[in-house]
Amino acid sequence: MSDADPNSRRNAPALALHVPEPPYRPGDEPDFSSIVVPKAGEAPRPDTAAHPRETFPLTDHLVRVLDDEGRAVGPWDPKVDPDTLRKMLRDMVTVRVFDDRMYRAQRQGKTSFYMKCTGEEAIAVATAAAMHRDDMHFPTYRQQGLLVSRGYPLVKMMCQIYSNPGDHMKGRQLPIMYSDKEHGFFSISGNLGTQYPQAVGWAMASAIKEDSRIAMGWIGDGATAEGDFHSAMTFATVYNAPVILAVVNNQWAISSFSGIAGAERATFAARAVGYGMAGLRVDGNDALAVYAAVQWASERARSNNGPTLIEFFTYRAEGHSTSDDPTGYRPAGEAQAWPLGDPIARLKQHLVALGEWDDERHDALVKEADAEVRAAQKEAEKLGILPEQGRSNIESMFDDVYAELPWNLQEQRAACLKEAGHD
Amino acid sequence: MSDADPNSRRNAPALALHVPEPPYRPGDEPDFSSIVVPKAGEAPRPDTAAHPRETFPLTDHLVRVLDDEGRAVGPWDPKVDPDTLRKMLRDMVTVRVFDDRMYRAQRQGKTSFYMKCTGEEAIAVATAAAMHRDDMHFPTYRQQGLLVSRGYPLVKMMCQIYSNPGDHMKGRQLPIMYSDKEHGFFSISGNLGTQYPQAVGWAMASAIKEDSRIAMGWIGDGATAEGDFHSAMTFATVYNAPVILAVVNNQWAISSFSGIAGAERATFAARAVGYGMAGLRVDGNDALAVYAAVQWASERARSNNGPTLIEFFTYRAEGHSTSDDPTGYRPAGEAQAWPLGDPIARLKQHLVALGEWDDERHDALVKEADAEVRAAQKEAEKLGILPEQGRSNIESMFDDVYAELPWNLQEQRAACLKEAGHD
Amino acid sequence: MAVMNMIQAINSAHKVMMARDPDVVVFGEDVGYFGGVFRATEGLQREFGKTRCFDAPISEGGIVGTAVGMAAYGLKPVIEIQFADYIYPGYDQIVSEVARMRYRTAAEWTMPMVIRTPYGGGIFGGQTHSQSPEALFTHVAGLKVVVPSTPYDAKGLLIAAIEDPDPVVFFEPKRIYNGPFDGHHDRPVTPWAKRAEAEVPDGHYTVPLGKAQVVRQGAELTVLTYGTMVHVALAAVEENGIDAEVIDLRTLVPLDMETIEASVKKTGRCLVVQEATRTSGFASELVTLVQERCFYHLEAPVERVTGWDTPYPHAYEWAYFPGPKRLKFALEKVMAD
Amino acid sequence: MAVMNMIQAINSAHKVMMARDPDVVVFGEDVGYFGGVFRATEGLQREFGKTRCFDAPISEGGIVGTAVGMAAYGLKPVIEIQFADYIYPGYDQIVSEVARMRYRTAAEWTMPMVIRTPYGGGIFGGQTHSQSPEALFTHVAGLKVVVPSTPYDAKGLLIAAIEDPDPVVFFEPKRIYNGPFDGHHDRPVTPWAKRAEAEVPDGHYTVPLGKAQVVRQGAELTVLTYGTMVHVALAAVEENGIDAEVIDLRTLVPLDMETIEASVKKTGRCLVVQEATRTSGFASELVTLVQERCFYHLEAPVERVTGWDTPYPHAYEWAYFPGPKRLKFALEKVMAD
Ligand SMILES: Cc1ncc(C[n+]2csc(CCOP(=O)(O)OP(=O)(O)O)c2C)c(N)n1
Ligand SMILES: Cc1ncc(C[n+]2csc(CCOP(=O)(O)OP(=O)(O)O)c2C)c(N)n1
Ligand SMILES: [Mg+2]
Ligand SMILES: [Mg+2]
Repeated sequence: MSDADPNSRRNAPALALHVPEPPYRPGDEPDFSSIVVPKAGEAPRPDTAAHPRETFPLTDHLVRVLDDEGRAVGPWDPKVDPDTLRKMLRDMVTVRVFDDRMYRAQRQGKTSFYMKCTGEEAIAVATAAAMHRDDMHFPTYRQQGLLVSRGYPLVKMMCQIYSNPGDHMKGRQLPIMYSDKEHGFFSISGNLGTQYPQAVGWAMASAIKEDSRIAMGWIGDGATAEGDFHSAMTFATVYNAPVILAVVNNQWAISSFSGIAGAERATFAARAVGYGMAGLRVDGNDALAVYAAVQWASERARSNNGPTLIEFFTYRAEGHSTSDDPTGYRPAGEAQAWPLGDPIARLKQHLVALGEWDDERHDALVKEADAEVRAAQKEAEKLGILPEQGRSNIESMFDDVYAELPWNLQEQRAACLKEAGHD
Repeated sequence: MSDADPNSRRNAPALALHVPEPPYRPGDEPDFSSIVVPKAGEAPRPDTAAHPRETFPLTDHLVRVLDDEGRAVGPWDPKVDPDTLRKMLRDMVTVRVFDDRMYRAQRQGKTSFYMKCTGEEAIAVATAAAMHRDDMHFPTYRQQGLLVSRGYPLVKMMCQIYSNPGDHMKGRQLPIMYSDKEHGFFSISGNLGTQYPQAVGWAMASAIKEDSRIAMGWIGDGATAEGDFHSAMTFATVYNAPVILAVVNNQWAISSFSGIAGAERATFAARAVGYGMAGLRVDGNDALAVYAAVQWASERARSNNGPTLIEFFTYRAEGHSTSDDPTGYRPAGEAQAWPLGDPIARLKQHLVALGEWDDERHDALVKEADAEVRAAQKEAEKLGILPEQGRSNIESMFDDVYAELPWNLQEQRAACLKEAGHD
Repeated sequence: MAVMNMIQAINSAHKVMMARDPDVVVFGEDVGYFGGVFRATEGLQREFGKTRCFDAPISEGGIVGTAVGMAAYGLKPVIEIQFADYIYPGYDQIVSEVARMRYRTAAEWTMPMVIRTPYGGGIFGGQTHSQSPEALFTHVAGLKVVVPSTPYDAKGLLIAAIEDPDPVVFFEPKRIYNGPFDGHHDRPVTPWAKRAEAEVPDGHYTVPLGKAQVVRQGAELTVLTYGTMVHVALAAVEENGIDAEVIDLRTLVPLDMETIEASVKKTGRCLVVQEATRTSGFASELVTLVQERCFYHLEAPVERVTGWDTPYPHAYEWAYFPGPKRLKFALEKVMAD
Repeated sequence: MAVMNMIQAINSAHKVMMARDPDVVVFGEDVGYFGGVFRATEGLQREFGKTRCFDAPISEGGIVGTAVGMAAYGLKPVIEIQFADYIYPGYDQIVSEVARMRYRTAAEWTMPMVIRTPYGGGIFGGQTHSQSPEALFTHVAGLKVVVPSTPYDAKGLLIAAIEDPDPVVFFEPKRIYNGPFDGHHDRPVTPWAKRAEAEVPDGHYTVPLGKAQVVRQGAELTVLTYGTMVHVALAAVEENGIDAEVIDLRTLVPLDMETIEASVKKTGRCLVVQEATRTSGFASELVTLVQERCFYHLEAPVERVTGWDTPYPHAYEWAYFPGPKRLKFALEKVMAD
């Protein structure tokens, strides 16, 4: 059979397709005790101008700052002041409360769809804290924490979710597909992955203009399989773009575990190695580690030392969205069994350990956040919930396809208004 | 400006876009003396069942077997018997002669287009020698050596180039877009990169069927930037597909040097590291190194030990195609200045060193090959050259869009024949 | 014979074909253990094993690209693109490879595969869960394009598509997975169970590709449509008391021109109904063909009812969707002209 | 004023706009140092520097995707897709992002960019250097689609496209880069230099988007076409001695319906000519619009001349291409009907 050796295949086994399978399925008892979690403080911190090569060991490691007692340890400790820490904690709590309220609102029929980021709150919140206010984000649907941290009004978020007249996107986008230029938050796309090369393009533009603002692109573990991931990595390294590329590895993509995206063979951070880009793998439930890594990558990008790929290792604690019931494909208790803990509890523990926080203040914070979210919800609902939308201002539906309304849309608008009885 | 520190940007430099530029442009004197070429025999050879990790140092190295004196040295020496070596040499010479004749035929107006693989002959020829006859290739337009090595009739290749009645694809494809199932050569696509995930899919199918045949996908350095490259790498690692993925890095993609595809930052072989796939970087002008690497990867794939990415480092010695004049973007003497030499000369030197070859026999071989190619050309031209095609058998144009001719194509066929005066 | 909704019918088609033909493999995002976000592939992995039905990475290009390789090997891949709105990353492989493989190799390599994908609106899915991109495929020579409108047809057409030697893009009207839809979004949904088209044989049968079905006989007007809009059109015709002949095209490519021509020549009037964006939709091809071939039988211009030339607007779903009012006005116009 | 062929005119448009607007950046495969495989961007890098005009990796998806980010930043990217046949890997970014950005964000983010790409056959380029995929873009709301047919228009339209606030897909008829083409492939090629349309101002001017041009006045018949086929159609009309009005659409979206309607209502007959594959081509939209809006003025069915419903076959280029004979038969038919 071989050109070289006709018999060389005699002893070859039958080929076999390997189909990755998560360790636990519904009915199993999840046990993550075999997962090796590197100790906090262990990872070295290269200079931000270091050759990418120096970061490669870190793509197979886990940058962690908070130890089991909530102390910040090791070279990655960003030494954040207590006020900033408290703001981060507050933002994270707000995000969680917000998610709970809005999830409920969807269940009450007030909107069509919602997606939580439960368990992942540290990632967006600490990132926002570590970056500049005018840096630009190209997010996915699980970075609501960026908006909250940057002070985007909760009412506006809710108006978007309700597609009501307070939604500056005129009800055109699915709930939670936020966009706000002012807050450096690019329009979320329903198509996975597209934002990744866009972030690189924005950063390239900033470099072309000799600006000093950098960009950050976000993607999920599952979506790294899209071709856009590769475009982004390629363009970012070729042009040395001032960009941070984040992979939020929450280990699930709807019902598919991260092995289906390649996680059995390499970490997502390791992808950086193949392109010669700096890479970091970070405990995503450790707000200080997130802060430190983003600060490192920002400094690197801002000094023309190149892009960084950061994998935030975390766990999607709840269902994919309101359309999903995860008990159909994974054990119910997995989130609890997962070793890296709850990011809010961990940051709280740290502040308490610092003597800058206590249970009482925490309870008060939760109550405040709850009150704030409820107040916002009340205000947003004054402007209407989704089932009431789509009947007035119908002519707006034809705006913004183009800057000017062409004849066909003019005619269609007239027809549509006639249909609606408005002519 | 920063959420954390409003002054942290004061000392930041202006951002700058890096646009890669090759070291030499027309008018420059190319000087590659600074390129470090690892010594032949230096690279270690891991077990074919080794963990991918063991191969990672090899992605930044260069597997070389033939030393400057033409001796085969080191652990990668595949110990190929002299008859096989002579066949390889013969095939490589045939490819070069074939390329020259067909290039000339295009210049003579006998066809519309041609692409040479000058300087890259060892890659396809030694690969074919190292693999099994029934393994499947998903090639690009520079692997004509696979067909020659597998004994595909030169006349048939030429008939394809002339789009004449001897072309089993009925003149439908651009010249050199060969296809032959019988010879394990998948239809070449004009769209770069598409074949790469296809090779993985074929290998997955072979694994699903518990077959023992493996697949090999081919891509150029420039085309690695396409999303399909990433799809292939992802699917191959996720399913542990029995596939070899080759990158022929001839350092140019039409007028763009490999830096535009990312080569300033990492080797193409290094991409493998990011996916946790085995990777090798190989002297593509060293037929024995190519043979050894492909043999290694085949054995690995065939034993369910997983896919391998192989970068063949070589140099595109001539223009991209008959439509291209490279003196517009690179110095004329670059091919000669490039350090890895001519693959034919190197294999010849090796055979001579072994006492298995001499100048006389070599001259005879070249003459034979030339005669064979000329004879084939004569025969092919008996069936016609391109400018004579497209006038008869016009109705065939409507076949094979579907298995059966739908009514619209029936009508169009009739109209077309009427137009052509055949009704 | 069983009563099935459209998802169950599609699931059954997979089971029948996987049992009959060991070369049929099924993959796509979330289709394995979980059985797909719409549950169309439920139970397949359990029944046929992980190498016959499995999850794929989120890479539509990779899914189609590897399917090409599998078809080249000799398998018959049946792949799911989770929403038609997400088919574009796979568009190059579909257009440049799948569609042209038989032609460019003069049938040396063929691409028997089915690309299933839920399409269409009416589910408050916003811009990226509502699109009807069929026209982007009808323009591509080498592809067959199928759109069922009932459980019975869905199963029979899907089996025919899997058995077909050519690649088929199989658009599933997700709005009517669970029950037909008359376009009155404010009325309660009727499940398929009440309908004759939900009587689906358990075993193998086919509904041939390329054959339309006259779903309502009529003399005054011909309505050409497919997918979800078949039901909306049928309801509109009844509500407006028009003696219309309604044709469910079922296959867009190759088109059943014979049935269309016969009907339009009989009625002398024609209305084409699509859910998709208006300009350059498949309706335009239908209007063109009808006016080319039935011009001298036409008593009025052929009318189009379509979605508007805007992206799908979340909150304005029912102002966008071509519903009862749009149909009513169009029916009146074409009858009055 | 200078004499330019179409490539020179396109090159000049780039230079004018890069000089006027520092936000215009140009990138694509081989467009930098080398100036593009068709030389449309020659000299731009030398004149405006490497950060204003540069080579891109071979990744059409990455080219469009990064252009989206640049437009979001505030630049005006003018990108080249080397051949229209290779636009598909960028199709998702174009359809899902570029086209819908203004709409989905209610104009918070806009996408002023131009995607230039050579299209069309007649150059023995085989299946992947000959396609005319414009209809795959006319169906996508939010995109403008432009096809010039002369050096003067190419420059003026390209400048207008770069200045336009919306994204424009700019299809360049590569067969007529160097000279017009009457469809008689066996006759010598005439260079642009002999033609008035090659008189091109050196500086800034625009040809407005959305405006067709009546390139030949006539009373008996209206021919609607664009790109290469304008010249083939003009020649055919002359050769067959028909008093036809020939309209060069120039912009397909938004379409100049006014000019079209006025002409068809005047002549009462209409022929639509496209190079692309027949089914679901842009010609279908044109036929549909004409029959919808001019039905009672039509004395005969609107005819289509198109490429066939096959991939582009290398050796059978001239049997595929809609040339003089196909036009002659169609002209005769529509005049006889
Ligand atoms: C191109 C595309 N394909 C498929 C989908 C459907 N889809 C939406 S979210 C999702 C899973 C994404 O997983 P991951 O990237 O890990 O992000 P996560 O939801 O975990 O944050 C899928 C498959 C989509 N939106 N876009
Ligand atoms: C999708 C796609 N984009 C662009 C092209 C045009 N093109 C043909 S060959 C080529 C360069 C390819 O370079 P490389 O991959 O290095 O292969 P090489 O020619 O050096 O063997 C380009 C850009 C194409 N054929 N397909
Ligand atoms: Mg995830
Ligand atoms: Mg190359």
